[in-house]
Amino acid sequence: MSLLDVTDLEVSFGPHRALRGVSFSLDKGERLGIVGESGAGKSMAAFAIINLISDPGRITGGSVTFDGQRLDTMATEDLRTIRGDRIAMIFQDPMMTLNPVLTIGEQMIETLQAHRPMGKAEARRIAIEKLDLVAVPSPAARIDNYPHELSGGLRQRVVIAISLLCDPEIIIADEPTTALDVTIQAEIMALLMRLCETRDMGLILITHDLAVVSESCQRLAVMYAGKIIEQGATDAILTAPRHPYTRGLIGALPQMNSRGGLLKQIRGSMPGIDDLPPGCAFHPRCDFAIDACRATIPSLEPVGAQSVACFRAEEIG
Amino acid sequence: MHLLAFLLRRLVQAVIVMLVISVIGFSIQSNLGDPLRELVGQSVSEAERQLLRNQLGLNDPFWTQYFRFLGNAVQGDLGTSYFFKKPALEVILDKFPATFELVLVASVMIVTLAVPAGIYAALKPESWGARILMTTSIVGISVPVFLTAILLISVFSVGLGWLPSFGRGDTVEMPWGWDTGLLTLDGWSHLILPAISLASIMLPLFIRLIRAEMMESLRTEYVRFAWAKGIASRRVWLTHAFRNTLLPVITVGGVQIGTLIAYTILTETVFQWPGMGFLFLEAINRVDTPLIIAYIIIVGLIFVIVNTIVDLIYTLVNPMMKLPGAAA
Amino acid sequence: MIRFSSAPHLMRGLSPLRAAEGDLASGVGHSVGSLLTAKDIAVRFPMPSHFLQRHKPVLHALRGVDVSIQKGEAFCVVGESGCGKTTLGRVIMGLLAPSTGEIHYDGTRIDGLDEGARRPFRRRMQMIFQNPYASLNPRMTVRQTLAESLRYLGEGMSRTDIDAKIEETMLSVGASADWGKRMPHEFSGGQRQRISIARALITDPEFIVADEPISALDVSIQAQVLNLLTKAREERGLTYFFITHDLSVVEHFGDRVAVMYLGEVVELSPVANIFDAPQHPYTRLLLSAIPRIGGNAFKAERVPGEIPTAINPPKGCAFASRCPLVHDRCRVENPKLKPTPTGTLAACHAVAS
Amino acid sequence: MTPRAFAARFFRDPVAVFAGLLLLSLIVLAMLAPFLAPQNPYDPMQIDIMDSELPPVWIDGGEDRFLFGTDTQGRGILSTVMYGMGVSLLIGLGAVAVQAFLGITFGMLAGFYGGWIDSFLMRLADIQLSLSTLMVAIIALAIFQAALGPGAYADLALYMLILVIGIAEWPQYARTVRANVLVEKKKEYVDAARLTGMPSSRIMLRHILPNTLTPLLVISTIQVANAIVSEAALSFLGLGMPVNRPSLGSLIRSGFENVFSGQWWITAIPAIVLVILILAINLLGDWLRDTLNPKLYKGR
Repeated sequence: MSLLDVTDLEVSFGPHRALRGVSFSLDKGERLGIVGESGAGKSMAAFAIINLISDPGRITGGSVTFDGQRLDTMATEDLRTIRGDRIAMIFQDPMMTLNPVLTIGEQMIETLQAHRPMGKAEARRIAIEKLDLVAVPSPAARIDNYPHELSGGLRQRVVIAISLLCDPEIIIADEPTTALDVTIQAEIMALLMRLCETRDMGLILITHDLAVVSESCQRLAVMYAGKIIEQGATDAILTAPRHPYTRGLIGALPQMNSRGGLLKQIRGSMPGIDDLPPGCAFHPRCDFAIDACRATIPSLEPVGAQSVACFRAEEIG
Repeated sequence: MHLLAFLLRRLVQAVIVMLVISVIGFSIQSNLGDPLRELVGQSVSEAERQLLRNQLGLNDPFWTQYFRFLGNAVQGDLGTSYFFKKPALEVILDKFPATFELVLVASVMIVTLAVPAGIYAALKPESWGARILMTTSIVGISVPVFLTAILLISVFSVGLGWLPSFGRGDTVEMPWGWDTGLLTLDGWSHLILPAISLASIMLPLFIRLIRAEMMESLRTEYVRFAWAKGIASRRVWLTHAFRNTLLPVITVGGVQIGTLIAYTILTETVFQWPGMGFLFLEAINRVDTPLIIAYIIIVGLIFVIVNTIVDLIYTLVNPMMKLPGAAA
Repeated sequence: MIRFSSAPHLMRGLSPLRAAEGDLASGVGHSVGSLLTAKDIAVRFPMPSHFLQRHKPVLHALRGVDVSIQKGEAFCVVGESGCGKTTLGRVIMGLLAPSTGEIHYDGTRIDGLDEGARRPFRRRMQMIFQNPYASLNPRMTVRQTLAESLRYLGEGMSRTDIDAKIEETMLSVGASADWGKRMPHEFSGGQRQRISIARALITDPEFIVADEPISALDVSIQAQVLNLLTKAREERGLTYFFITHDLSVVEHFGDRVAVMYLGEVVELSPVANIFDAPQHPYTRLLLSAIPRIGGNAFKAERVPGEIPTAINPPKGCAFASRCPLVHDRCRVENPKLKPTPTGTLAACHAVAS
Repeated sequence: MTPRAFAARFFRDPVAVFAGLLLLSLIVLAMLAPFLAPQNPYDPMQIDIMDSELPPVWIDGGEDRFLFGTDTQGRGILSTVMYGMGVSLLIGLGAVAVQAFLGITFGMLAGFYGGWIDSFLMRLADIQLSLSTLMVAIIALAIFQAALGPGAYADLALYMLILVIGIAEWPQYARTVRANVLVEKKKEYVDAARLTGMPSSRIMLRHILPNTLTPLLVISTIQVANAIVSEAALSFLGLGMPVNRPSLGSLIRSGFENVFSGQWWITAIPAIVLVILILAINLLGDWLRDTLNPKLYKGR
């Protein structure tokens, strides 16, 4: 039994399923990267954990169990004691994440007061302490700034500080560096890594960048069209991917190709949730597709060191 | 932005607007009606008229006459009402309390009803209450002010006989010659129908505006982040979502105050409410030029003051336009 | 490093006329083979201000950029948001007039040309944009979009000529013929980018400014589009001015690279050199920050540096506030691009020549 | 959205279909009034003072000839309302045409060229908006009426109303057009068009204008309703259409005194028709806004 267990999770928008049975788990202090292209459902999986899917999406199947409690069926009032306290989130764009009309202090203090009985002064002291922890310069002054008065990198540090306020057991980070420049990305990721390691925090990192996961997470799940198609230890998958899509993704990276020539590419593009092909959703783009792939959806099965949802995983490895 | 720069710019702008209005006012004066006729009647010979015109400066160049007009206006002299035979400014200002109280009560009604109704309709868009609110509000927007007024009169005054249909009722004299109807029961019974009809068109407008802005703000990332932080619903709705709807609502509200004052002319006409609007319409029918001009200038001044206040509030509420002092 | 004999700073002080004459007369001037030269380009935008402000804020998007692009090369410009790389591309294409400086194309000065005189250059120089969702007019069919370029730049092509050219170009970017009558919203991002490339190629240009053409696309689509650009280059002998923030794309695609920081070129070098021996501290920072499979970009703690803004930028070196090698001189004197031991150019006081 | 998808959504929404049918039938009734109305109420040969103040047919004393009764001069309310609705619609559409022409022109100029043209036009729009349409219109018409005298004014009232309401409301269009032009002109397809060397006038008309049309459709619908309301209010104040060619507003005004003496229908019938007309347009406007979800200008 892990700290967090997601089993066969399904999220639907009307008749269409954005998540088609997703399972993964996270142990205490473990870091899991969920990788996929836009529309693969990776953000949906992250938000479904704390049951925060925007309308009209609904969890229509499966379960989310955190520390023995079912989060998917939990009442909103009870969920509130988990969100921001034991499971914290970091969003993609720090400019949009922080409320423009509230100071950073107000947005931090309200979080503390929502979960701990404490006065404003004490909350403020803790908030400054956390800002200092994420290396925000002169935190005692910065705490009274409005978000627009900070640079993008500092804003994301503030968001991380907010997520740390109640010392959560898991941080879910939804593309935390996509909106940032590469030097700032390295700063933010280095900070996150250090925090997770020193505080034994679990991390679920949602990203489209395999290299970012390679540098930060022990385990990796690759998503395609609402399903996890390969899952396992990051190094194992990146050195010997078994699903043709994972292979394609890694192979398409410029660093994996010789200079100046053509990159290995995957043809076509990922189908939308409203026009999924029958069978394996990847088969129209797959060089290995056989008749079975066109008829039956392969399930995630252990193959070697990882789990793969492909009928030909054994041969491909 | 720098507060001083902001105020100075507003001041310059206000002066320009007032100058434009004064030019309009003066053009009306020099083209409408014949001041001589008002002064001496028809029986005076042409030679005497010319003499009088010269004495009054009516043959001077346009700009000379304008600056004389402007000089007088700045000193509060907007001419003498032909009908009341009193200074026009005095006549207008006598009626100011009635209009002010009508607008005040209507505005209070609008704010106290529109904010909770708008928030409710945004939070529970699928509920029956919200559907009824939205349906009534579109009907409300589609009924012109004067029809609401007529309807209220025919139901509550003519039909049921509960409330008076015209006038202001008993008033109480306050310091500085301010007559208030807010201190007597009779005053309130006269005020209630005009105030409802004045509020009737703005109320649905604001409910819909607040609802739309609130729904937009509920969809933002920062509201989602607030949920993810585990903040209580009340605080997410009011502090995170509603506070961000204030800026557009203040902006639109500022513009709508102008419309509200324009609608007083309609409301006051139907209810024969003794305010500035009713007086203005009478002045138009009597071609009482000094009174028309006085009204235009006073109303222009009110607009300028209200807009400056609205802009100032906007600047203070919006942290993006913060004044110097905090670290940048 | 023969190419670097064209180091643009050597051209300073020459009037554009004399420089051009020199090229023509000697035939072996430092601009041999250089297709496009940008000299000392600065772009400044006045920012909104109020009348009480004593120091009017000015945004310095470009602060004296010299680059010269050789015929047939893939010249990359790399840098983070706000460094001025897109502005430079727009200046080169004549979408934006530089505040100071000159642009020369194939020996002719082209900045400040009127539309009529610029038209021949418009045909030879084309552009591919970043955002596939904004770069196609949502109310025009693909055919209308493609035909428009030919109508204005095609010098009296007949309808059948235009149709044939459209079909030929669409095939060359891997688009099928029935795309022509469809509207942009019917296509995915990758497909739109193909159409965008077709629009750029349809006038048979020799020079293309590609402004982050793949950064809005998914990984698997990025490879498709990058391959398309590589093929087009091979088949048509194109010269690219390739703007990107992704050094790994530069490594794969580029011949030479200019690293930009806050409106200036801080390092100019062949691609291989920049990865093997980066000279400027900013280039080193950039390289160390790129995540790689099996890399360790996130291992070391990184302290946030003060990032200066392009509005009234500092007097000295713009990178001084983040630089590990900073010394007093950097804060007062802005370093110029100068040759480094590896033969490349870098703008840094700390890099010994 | 394609026209077909648009139509499909329209026919799936019962409120929209209802409002559309209602509006269509009212417009047809107004346009064909000379052929369909039981009498021409402004032809002295067709009215009889003896018929005056008859109640509607469903009330005792009503006559079959006059479905909705008659006014104080013996004119059938049904006929006056059909003719009056035509006048109201004419002014509403005319005023919106003037607004749209001025607003789109100024909005495009302000958005495309920016600089002092933009600052000047937008400050003007701000001031004019804050003074409110009705106030501007009342003052302007009051002055014209006083200057021309009631007789001469009556002849020109139709054009005056169209012009005054049209000019007073141009900022609504201008601000939305400008806001959208500012968004569109930054998009890369405009840069791509510039790279073909086409003249900027063509870029404005061929590329930018078509992409700002969606919000204009929504605004235009709501503005027609607003213009009709403004006209009715002005006529009600006696500053609008004269009694010999009344709009719905003038009809309501002329029957207003009779509310107190019991002949409610003289005011109530045109009032109900006015409300239904405006409601139908507003419902359609709402539906359009929800369906097309355009970027409308709001705030600053």
